[in-house]
Amino acid sequence: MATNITKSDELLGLDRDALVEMLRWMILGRRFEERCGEMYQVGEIGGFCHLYIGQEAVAVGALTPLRKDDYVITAYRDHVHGLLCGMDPGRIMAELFGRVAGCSKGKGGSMHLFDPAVGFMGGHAIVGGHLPLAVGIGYAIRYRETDQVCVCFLGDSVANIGAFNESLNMAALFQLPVVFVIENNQYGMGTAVHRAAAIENLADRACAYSGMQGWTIDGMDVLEVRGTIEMAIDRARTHKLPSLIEAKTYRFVGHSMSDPNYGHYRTKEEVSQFKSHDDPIKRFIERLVKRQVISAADLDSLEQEVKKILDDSVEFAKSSPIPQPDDLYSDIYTGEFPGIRRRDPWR
Amino acid sequence: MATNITKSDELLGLDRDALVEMLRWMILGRRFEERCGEMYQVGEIGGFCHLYIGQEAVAVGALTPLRKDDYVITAYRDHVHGLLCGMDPGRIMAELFGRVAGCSKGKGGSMHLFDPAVGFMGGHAIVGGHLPLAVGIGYAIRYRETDQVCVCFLGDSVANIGAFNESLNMAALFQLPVVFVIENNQYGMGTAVHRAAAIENLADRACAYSGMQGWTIDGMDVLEVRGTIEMAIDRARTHKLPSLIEAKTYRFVGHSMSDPNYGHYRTKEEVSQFKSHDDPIKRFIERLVKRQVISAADLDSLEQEVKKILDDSVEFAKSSPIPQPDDLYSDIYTGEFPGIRRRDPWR
Amino acid sequence: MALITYRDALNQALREEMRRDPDIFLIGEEVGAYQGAYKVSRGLLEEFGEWRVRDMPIAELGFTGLGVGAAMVGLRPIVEYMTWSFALLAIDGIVNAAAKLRYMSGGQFKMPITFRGPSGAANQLAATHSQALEAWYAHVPGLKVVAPATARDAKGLLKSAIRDENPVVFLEGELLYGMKAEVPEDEDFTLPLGVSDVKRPGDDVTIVVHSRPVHSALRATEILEREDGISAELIDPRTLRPMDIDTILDSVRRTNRCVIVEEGWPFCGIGAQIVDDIQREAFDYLDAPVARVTGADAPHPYAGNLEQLHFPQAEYIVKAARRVCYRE
Amino acid sequence: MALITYRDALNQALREEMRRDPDIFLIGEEVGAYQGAYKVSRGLLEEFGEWRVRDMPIAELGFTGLGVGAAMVGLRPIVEYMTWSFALLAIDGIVNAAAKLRYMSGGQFKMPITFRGPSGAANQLAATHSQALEAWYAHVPGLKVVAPATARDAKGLLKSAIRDENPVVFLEGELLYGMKAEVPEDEDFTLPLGVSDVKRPGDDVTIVVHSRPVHSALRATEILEREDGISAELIDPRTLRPMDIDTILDSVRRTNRCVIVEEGWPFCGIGAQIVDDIQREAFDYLDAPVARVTGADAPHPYAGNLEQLHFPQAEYIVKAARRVCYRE
Ligand SMILES: Cc1ncc(C[n+]2csc(CCOP(=O)(O)OP(=O)(O)O)c2C)c(N)n1
Ligand SMILES: Cc1ncc(C[n+]2csc(CCOP(=O)(O)OP(=O)(O)O)c2C)c(N)n1
Ligand SMILES: [Mg+2]
Ligand SMILES: [Mg+2]
Repeated sequence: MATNITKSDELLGLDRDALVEMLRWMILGRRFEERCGEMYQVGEIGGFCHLYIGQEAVAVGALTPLRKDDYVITAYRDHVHGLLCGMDPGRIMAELFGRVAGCSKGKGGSMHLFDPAVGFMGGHAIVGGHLPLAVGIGYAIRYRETDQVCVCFLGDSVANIGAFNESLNMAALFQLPVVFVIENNQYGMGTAVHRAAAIENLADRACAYSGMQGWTIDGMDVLEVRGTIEMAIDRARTHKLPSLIEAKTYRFVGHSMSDPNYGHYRTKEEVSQFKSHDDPIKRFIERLVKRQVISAADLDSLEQEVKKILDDSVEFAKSSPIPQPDDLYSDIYTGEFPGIRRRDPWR
Repeated sequence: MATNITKSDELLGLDRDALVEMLRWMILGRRFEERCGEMYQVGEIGGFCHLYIGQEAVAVGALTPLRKDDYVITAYRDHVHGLLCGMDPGRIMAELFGRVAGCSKGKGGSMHLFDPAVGFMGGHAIVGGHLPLAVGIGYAIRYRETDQVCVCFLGDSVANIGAFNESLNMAALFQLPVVFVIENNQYGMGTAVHRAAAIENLADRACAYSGMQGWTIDGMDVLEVRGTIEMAIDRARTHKLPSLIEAKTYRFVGHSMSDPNYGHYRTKEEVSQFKSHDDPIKRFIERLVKRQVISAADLDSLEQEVKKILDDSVEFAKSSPIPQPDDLYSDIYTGEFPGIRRRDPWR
Repeated sequence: MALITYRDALNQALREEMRRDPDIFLIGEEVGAYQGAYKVSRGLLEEFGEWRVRDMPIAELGFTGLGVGAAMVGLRPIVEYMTWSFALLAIDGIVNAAAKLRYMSGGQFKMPITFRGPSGAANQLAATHSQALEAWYAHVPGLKVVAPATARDAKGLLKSAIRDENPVVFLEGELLYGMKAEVPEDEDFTLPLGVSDVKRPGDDVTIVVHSRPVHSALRATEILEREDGISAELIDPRTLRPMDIDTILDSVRRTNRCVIVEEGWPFCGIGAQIVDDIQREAFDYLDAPVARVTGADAPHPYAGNLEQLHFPQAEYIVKAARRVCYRE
Repeated sequence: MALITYRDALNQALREEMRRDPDIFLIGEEVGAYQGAYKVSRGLLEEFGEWRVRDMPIAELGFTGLGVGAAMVGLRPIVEYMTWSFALLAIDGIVNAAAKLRYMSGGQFKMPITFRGPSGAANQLAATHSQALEAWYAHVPGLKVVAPATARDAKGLLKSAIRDENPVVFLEGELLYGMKAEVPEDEDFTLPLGVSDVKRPGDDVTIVVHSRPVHSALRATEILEREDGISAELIDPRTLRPMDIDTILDSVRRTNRCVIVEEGWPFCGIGAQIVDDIQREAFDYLDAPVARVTGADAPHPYAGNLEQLHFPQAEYIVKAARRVCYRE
């Protein structure tokens, strides 16, 4: 069922603005994550922090063609997806810093970003846990008879978990406008895909659900991602049919900040091989330069622009206070919850 | 991936004894369940009781070719599978009666029969819950480097549950000698298969696991079942490869004793259609008579033999006492559990 | 008022609320075409159509998440479990998603979802099908937990649960479905969550009990009255989280004696928490240790006689009440 | 004796037991090639090979069942959860299968399986990754529940858990992995399940505490000694089910005052049950209500300052001890 789409060399017919916009997002994503890494090292960010470096083509290719009223949901490696939905970089950074100005007032942290106002439905830290939620969002879309779609990102490891089968079956059965995008970065934490999944291409698992179309594509080619997702979005929006796209990509950094870049499960050589020959940003820039869409100067100003955004976001985060002690007990319930502190005279 | 095997008209090369033995099991299965139904009506059996009437060809075809040291595991519709493994009919009946002479001392009941001494690993009442256990049994077989196999029966609804994906993936990944047999009786309780599963043939879901072979077969033809399972067993025993067989069958009675035979989800006509044209026992008898393997007199004596077994089993069950009050607290733990009744001075 | 069953009371609550608010929908196994495994949703598919009353595949984790996802975008799902024992497969969706999304998002989400279905034992369904796990759900911040014992409470509380903006775990009783009570027909009839109900006033001992054992406890109060002249006050908290502990404390401060009854297992049960609350806030009023009568500390056996023994029978409640009144 | 970390103590226990008995095997996510997410299984794949140390796909329900199935046919699996929060997906396998198969089969199965991994909060992992659900597991007949606080206890109890013929829920602490203690190197060193450990003797108040908060409580006892002259006895039950309540009762009968501490949520927590046991069996010995110090009744926040507030800090334990000693 899974088919490779032909590599487009026609830049998908996108105009310069659209292409530069995509590049800008990729650079913003990369630099944002690098900055997060630095902030983690200096102790401003805590907990688990999973960076997206190397995978930018997937989120950028998949999310730039979305409409403002569409929904996006993903796992814990979620900063860049949040940005692409339109979340404010400063509020994400403040969240990672654990400050009240964070999108979730510092209560969720890196793995649990949310901003329903821009359609970003999280940020979910239980592997596979958000797939059923995506199905629910798809159900709500059909319930309300709108033509929105829901794009649901998942890691390669998710193809082996129970929720995958339950969710894809329901999406196909109820004909829900959900596009599942597997970001196959070749490892689930330290486990190579073939050591966890008894199948060659994960998108082939679409075969188990009639009406579900599968695609395995080069996730380092932002235009291939975009071209594929546009077809999938059309299937969803127009025909209410779900899709399963597997974008083959690679993470250039450790699984999370506490995992070394290489070691037990992959070699230094493998990582540098990918970095030098398959960097999605380099590849896209080369293509745009070759086609004379952008110049070195353009690149420079993009980097400047992005740097400013990041500086501002760090500034914003730092200037925000940490939560008040009382916030421990707020936002648990909507409305009153009598006696919530009754058993707690000590704090 | 799923392929129909050609209907064998050669009786699989089985000799008369083997064929009569199969028929005997089918009749025993049918009559045992009918007797259970009667005993339920008169109040000797309680709880949920799921009868196997109509599906006999599946268990008989699948289990007669097994070796004594192989393992069998199934869901709650389990009486006939237990019998076929060699469980004593009297001890099953006593279990259903809730008596101490029952296989589980009256503690498990209809849905939770067990007899590991004959390789019958239950009797599991949570839909899909036993699939991972089957994988564990398969794992243990490979761990010990024996050439046993594990046959795991499941209902059609199970193809849509999470444990299905996790279990089939692990069985394929670790190359475990497990044969999964879907008993597709066309309904999961009151839900027609196509209303729950987004796929035409459930065995086609084998496509999602490399190394897994799928077959969709006529589960009303005991020899087709047996022929298929023999191939699957060979794959498992010799090549350590799992299989997924979907046997299309039909239950002639309600989902459980509390569900009417027809009504909300299927018509009276549909049920009688199956009963008159696709009864697996009738079909097998006709074939054996046509091939002159058995005569009417043989049939009669088989029925007599079976009746005697059932009368004895009911007799045995009735003669067994109900459990002692102290049994409430026995068999929870192996060994001592200090203070188990400390918080219970009332009973 | 009309004398109707607990089942029909629930059906009325569902129907009235679904008529009132088009964002409410019901999902679960066999809720539609089959009219509900226990017929609680009878007639609803016919009235509301398949998008609002939808049969689910057997995929508890999946359809729980379906509900949670729909609630995240503003719908008001009701998720039926054929029994709460099957919700063990979905508990990640209830506890890690529904109960926490509001908190983790700093209040960006409401979670107006009701999880409901029969809990506890029925008749001889044995260990996998009989659990009464209210103590688990009541343990979890972010959830509300409701367990009505009568048709009236069932209707009034289910309507409030559906209207609540928080995830509510609503525990019904299979053996209660057929029990009748007078139930207001008024569509505006609701009962507030978090308010205990004094089901029988009394002076000598306080019996706290929820869900099915309320009925055994009522029988026990009669025996105590008749045989021992003990006047027992019976309090049904009805909502286990948040629990209206004040009504219980007020009673214990009067009676000075207390027996707590529940169907679930004893260790870390609901009663343990009530004991803790009582001794913390009414220590000086207690004339005897609080006694607890619970389900046996054992899995549920199939055999009918053993299963009866597992339940908190009226007889045990009587014994416990006599003990705390020093009347043995 | 050697001064080693909790992590290495667990590693020793696993290695020694796996050497002793070829039926023991370890499964879980990243237990093999990666050497364990928290390096508890370091070196085991190399020593025992892939059938005995097997990396699992991320499929908690599936590999829990794999363990249970293997135990049904006589092997002795050890199932590692990367954290216990992920075991919510597997809880049906633990509660409905492992805990009940012996009972439902009338004693035909033994279930020698150990479920282990880090439980409770680490550093700022937020709500989905920080739960301390021991009260849930301790609620369930059929399970044993163990929660060691020190490297010595970790080694001795894990060896006993592995040797036990019953399913054991073994709760480690991610923030404990790096803590050191003197641990016997003797391969025969085990500690029995179900025996409390008096971690510090005292006369004025009994503090009952398990798992990570043992260390905050030890600090609290020092403050109480120094600042208030209060001599606190610290009892660590170590095994929560079955719980050695007698050691606790003996102490309370001497001190007449008690504070119970746990990391988990308060409602229906472990402490609630201990309160119930104490008031039931030592009612007349209590000079003050038992006080409980627990994790906050809230999901776990990410922000570092809020997360610290969520824990049962030494300071709160001091306050509670002063309260029960009427020294405020
Ligand atoms: C149910 C569950 N099990 C285990 C974990 C721990 N864990 C977090 S991420 C991860 C690996 C996931 O890999 P993949 O899905 O490929 O996503 P990637 O990290 O590569 O983006 C694991 C095991 C978890 N969060 N949830
Ligand atoms: C996890 C779970 N959900 C729901 C149930 C209730 N239930 C018992 S049998 C059944 C239908 C199963 O159908 P199928 O798998 O096709 O098996 P069949 O009964 O047809 O043999 C349902 C919904 C259950 N036992 N376990
Ligand atoms: Mg990955
Ligand atoms: Mg079926």
